[in-house]
Amino acid sequence: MEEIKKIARELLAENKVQVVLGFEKGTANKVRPAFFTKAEDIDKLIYNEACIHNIALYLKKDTCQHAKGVAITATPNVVRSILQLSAENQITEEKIHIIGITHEGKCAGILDFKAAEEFSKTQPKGLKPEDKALIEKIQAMSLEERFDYWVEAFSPCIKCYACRASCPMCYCGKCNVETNNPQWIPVASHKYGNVEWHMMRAMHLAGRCINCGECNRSCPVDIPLNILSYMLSDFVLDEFDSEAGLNSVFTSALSAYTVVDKENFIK
Amino acid sequence: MARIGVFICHCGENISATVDCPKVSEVAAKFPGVAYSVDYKYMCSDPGQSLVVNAIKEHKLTGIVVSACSPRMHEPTFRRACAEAGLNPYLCEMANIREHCSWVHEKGDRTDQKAIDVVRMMVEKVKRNNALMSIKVPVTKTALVIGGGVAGIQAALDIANAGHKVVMVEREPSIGGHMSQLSETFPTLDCSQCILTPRMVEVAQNPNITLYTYAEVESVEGFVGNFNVKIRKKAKSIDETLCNGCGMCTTKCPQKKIPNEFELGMGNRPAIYVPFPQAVPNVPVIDRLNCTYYKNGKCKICEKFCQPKAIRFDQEDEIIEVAVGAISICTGFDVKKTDFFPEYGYGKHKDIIDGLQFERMASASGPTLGAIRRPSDGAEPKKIVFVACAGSRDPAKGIEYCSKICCMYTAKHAILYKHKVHDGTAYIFYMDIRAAGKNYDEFTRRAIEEDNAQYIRGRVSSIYERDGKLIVIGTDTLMNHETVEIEADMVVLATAGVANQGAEELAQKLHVSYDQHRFFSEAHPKLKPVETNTAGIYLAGACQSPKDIPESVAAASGVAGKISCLFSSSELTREPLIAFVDRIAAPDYSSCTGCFLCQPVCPYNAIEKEDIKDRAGNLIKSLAYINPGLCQGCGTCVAICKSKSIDIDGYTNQQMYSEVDALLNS
Amino acid sequence: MKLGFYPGCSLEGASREYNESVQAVAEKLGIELVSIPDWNCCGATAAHNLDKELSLSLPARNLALAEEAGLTELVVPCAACYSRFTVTQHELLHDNAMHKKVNEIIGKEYKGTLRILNVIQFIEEYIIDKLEDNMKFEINKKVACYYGCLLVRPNKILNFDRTEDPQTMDVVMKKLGADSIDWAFKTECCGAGFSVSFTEAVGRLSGKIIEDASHRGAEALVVACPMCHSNLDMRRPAMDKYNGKKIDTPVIYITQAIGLALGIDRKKLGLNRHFVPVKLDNFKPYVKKEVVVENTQIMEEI
Amino acid sequence: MSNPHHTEDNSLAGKVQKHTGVKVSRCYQCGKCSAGCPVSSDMDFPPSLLIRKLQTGFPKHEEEVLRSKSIWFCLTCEMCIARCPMEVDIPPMIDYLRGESMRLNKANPAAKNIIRFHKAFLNSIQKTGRLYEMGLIVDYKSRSLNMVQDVVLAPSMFAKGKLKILPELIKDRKNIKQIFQKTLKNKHK
Repeated sequence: MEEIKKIARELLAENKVQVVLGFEKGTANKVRPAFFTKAEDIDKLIYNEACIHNIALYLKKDTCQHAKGVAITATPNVVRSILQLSAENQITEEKIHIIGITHEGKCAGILDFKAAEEFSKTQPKGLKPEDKALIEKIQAMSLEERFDYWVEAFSPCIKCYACRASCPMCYCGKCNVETNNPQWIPVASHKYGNVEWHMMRAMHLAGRCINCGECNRSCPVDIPLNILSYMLSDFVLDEFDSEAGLNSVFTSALSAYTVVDKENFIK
Repeated sequence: MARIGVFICHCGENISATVDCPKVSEVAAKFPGVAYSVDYKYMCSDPGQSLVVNAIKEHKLTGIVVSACSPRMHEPTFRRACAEAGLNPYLCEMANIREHCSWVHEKGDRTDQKAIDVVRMMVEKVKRNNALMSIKVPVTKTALVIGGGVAGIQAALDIANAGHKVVMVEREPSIGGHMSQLSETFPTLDCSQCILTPRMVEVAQNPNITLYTYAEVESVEGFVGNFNVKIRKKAKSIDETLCNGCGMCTTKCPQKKIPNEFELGMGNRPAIYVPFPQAVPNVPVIDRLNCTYYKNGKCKICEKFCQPKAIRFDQEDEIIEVAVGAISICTGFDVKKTDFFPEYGYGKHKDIIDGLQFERMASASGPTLGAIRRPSDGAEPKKIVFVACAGSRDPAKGIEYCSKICCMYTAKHAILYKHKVHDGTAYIFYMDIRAAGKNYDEFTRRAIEEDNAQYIRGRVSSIYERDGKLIVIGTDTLMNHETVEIEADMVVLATAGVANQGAEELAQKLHVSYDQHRFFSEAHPKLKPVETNTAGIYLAGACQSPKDIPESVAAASGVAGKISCLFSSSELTREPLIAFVDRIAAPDYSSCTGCFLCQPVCPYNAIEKEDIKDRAGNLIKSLAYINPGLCQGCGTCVAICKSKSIDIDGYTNQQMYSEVDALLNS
Repeated sequence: MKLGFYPGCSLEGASREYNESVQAVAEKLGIELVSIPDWNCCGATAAHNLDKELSLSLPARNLALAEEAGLTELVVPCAACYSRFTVTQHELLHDNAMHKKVNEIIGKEYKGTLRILNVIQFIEEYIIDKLEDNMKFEINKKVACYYGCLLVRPNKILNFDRTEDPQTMDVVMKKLGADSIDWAFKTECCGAGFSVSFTEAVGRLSGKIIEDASHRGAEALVVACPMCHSNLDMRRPAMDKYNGKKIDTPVIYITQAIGLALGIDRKKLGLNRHFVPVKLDNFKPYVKKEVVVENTQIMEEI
Repeated sequence: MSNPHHTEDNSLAGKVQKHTGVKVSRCYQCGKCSAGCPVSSDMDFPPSLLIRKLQTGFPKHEEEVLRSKSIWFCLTCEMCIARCPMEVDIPPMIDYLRGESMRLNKANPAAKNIIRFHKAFLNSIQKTGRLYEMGLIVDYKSRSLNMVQDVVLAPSMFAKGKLKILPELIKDRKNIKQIFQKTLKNKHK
């Protein structure tokens, strides 16, 4: 912890960054994301097991967008998000100083993108046992059953868009769902309108989601959205041998062609 | 407020026999926004067009729907009519009630309803059409010809003789291609070299042609009329401007035992070499992989003997950039080697050769000076077996197509063999004799009747060697499918013609499509046989599919005609139905997020980066920008864009959506 | 080291020397072969000639028994049994309905977890690396390796080596110091199951094989299939009749060749059981050295 | 896959396709199978000709196929399919034709020895679970009434320890019997 603070303090002191993105103590023993702009404030910077939120989200917010340099305390999920954002031209290496934190909570020092790629590949990606069980359950279903399952699963959605708001990959300035000429997705939250919204979101995340699970955590009605994107990532990995969040340069499975891509559906 | 005109065409009885046109017109008149609706017997006729023009003027129409045939034929006709009436031509839409209704359905209410629905959709669409201006792009009147075989030579000469500049790129040290390797040509038996060499020299001497041999296309950017091409000119280790082609270096080179590619390994060449005596240009190259100097740092004997002092050991590859307006791909083909055949010994028997090797052997300039000799011991083969369809029409080996040229060249080989070995017997195992072509069947009859070629209908199952003979085991399906065993001295496999090495990479560089066998694909198998799907890039010769010489030459002249047409004016007019990225007011400027996921999906490399900067020059945002000269309006970028920031003029999301809406809410 | 083992009927009867040599070599190199308990005949040619389900059920029973016994790898030296086993495994794993049906027929649950090895795969994986340290002699003879049909075909299922010109046995023989010749009949059929019912055909087919090998100077034929062996060894009179001459080139199993190189007693290898006497002797004592195997290059290129 | 636009094909070729997946129409009669077949000279119709007869679908030709020697002389050496350019899988097709030929009582007389041998072989397995070579030979000889052939071999085989006098019996013979009951016996009564 002290090491993280030391790095953050130095970066601010040397004016290499104008803001350090991390966590501070919140109310009622909770933690909350915090922006530190002064070296002396760094004392408040904390990192503990509760700091699971994917703060890569804020890299695209105003505070960070306007800073010349940003440091971020980055768990493996955050690192993967950063790499994917870089691959999609949303952030540049010069600006971001990654203070790596391993899955065990140890400081991994400052990671440049190359080191971050290595870090991202070597850090384990764990699924919770209950998630695994749910995936197995869904995989055992027929296609029709699966569709019905998801229609049912989406039905409690109230279209609060918290999933979108918490997702670092949902950075579009104007979301599709807000386009009203033509109106692609109905605004009201009803059974199939919900399906349309979540399907669209899942398709937009296919091959891009790094599976941080933030969507599920933020969902007030507990829709297992993380499972949906996880299964999609898995499918993309199988079909295209491509995984999001491992490369800082463009590797998107669904919009890039390589000679080894399966073409049996064309030929 | 929209004022749409609807014009229902009877197409004689083509439509009206099935669709109740007056009824459709009546219903359409009541669609919201329709100001005028009429039906007429032949809308495309002169009076029909006048009807349209007058209606536009009289009813002050803001858009029209012509409900008639497929837009392919008559959309331009009605657009012209619009323009004549002073309406932007892109405010005209066609509703296809012929191919989509009358030709495919029976007369009845449901068919009428479908016609009405189709018209309704187009009315809704045209209400949202925008006036568009056609796009003009300049044309660079230089053509790039990739490949210097007979197709490339023909294309280059035809284009150059039409007065345009040509840049020709050839991978080998000399132009000439496979045709320069051939002995005689079917069906006339005239000498291949004799007819080709003068054409090769013409290429070298034509002032309009710039020739780069030992060179390859490195990259291609740009679009029709405006390509930027980088050419890698590999180091020949020779100063071409100084070399006088005396050939002293090649005779003095101590390395003499390198298998000669031109002779397909049946002869040797030195490390500094000209591929064949008639090579154009007659400038040697140093094969650095085999040259003693490059291997051991010692030798330089060629340099010692070179009088004009043209040897340059330190020469490096050179990248040449050229601007061209059109590209012709003439990269030719290759043949499968004998090691492709497990049942014929994986190529381990020296006396089993492929057709191209036989050509070299039969050629007067070849390794045997035209004598037919067994590669193993130099003896004259008295019994020779030709195996047609070796690898072709063989799905199990992955080649299901017919290589087309083998029937003819095998008949030619049998004739040539008989002309050289009078007491020999030639057996030909074949499946079908495919000799469709002028004087082709007569030629194969000549092989059979005059030169006594023994045609056996059946395939060869295996060949093995025993006591210096090749035992060929085949069958005769015309004789009760009996097994035929021939003790042959030599076997020639008419191996399949396949796409040239590197064809796939080249196709990817040029963004043209290719088939599963890596042959380049034409834009339309019948009506656009020499065009690719990419405007300004054309195809000629066997890079498209196996072709013989006359076909290759014809295709090349076709390409030259196409390119000359393209070069006939200094500007190209293109339809403005292309994609664009939306632009909105500050501070967002566009809903584009600059993720550039659209960039790799664009088959035409049309998507560029556009930086939006503030007055101080600081970058605010990077956006996608679609180059209107390159975009072909395919819409792939529209589909991939998550924020729906890309749209296509003439087919906007709004237009498409309203069409669907009109259909669902009818 | 323990491996599952399916001897098959021939190896218990007419081709017992094959079994003996496999066992002798395995024992010498410390490999324990555990037979499938209560195994039955694989059905061979007869079953699949007359009934498909029977031809799948008989091998499936053995495979199920092997799985029950907790075996994971199964060595099947007989090429015919190996072929039946592999084809059965392939068919059942690719045809769910048939898989269910066969399970029902045999009254056992066959899962398809076994790895089935033929004798050459067994040699490649478990023996070849141990040769250098254990070889006593070099088989300094000219030999012709004969693969027959069942080791190499159907290639789509078996995926063995180069279909038309296999090399694996040649590589093993070269390792043993032999000069394995290039010849024409490596994968031609010997007449297989017609040994008894249509002996003339066997005489002709096997006759051609032995003639080509001896014509090219082979001092022995090396085989890995009991059917090939019994045809080539026992049907010599019919072959000689076809060839119009007597050929006494012996036919040995590849495991016998290995056994000879390892210095195992000839009797233990069953060499005395052959009809055509195996006179191969005067082997050169083996001195450990770098063995240059030219054919491996071909193998790598594939 | 059968073409949904076609009605069910009741020809022998159609049945072959239905039961084995082998589509005889793929064969373009190059004859490579016949050339490579080790027993084509023993056959009345070499493999490619056999297929040709199935292709025509004429009753006369189908009859010839079912009564042919060819289907019984096939050694299942798989050479044909190994070299077939069109990947027409002949061996399973022939297996099926044999079954049909037996079922319809059309097996060629020249094949009687081969069929007897197969039957004797399976008989031996059915009884003991394994092949009892001595029993097989005796059984086969008595079926074929060809007592002389191979009598020469038997004593020397015996001397070399290659023939066992007593059969080896597996324990679970009931299981084997059950397998035979559910397959072969079920169909060829």
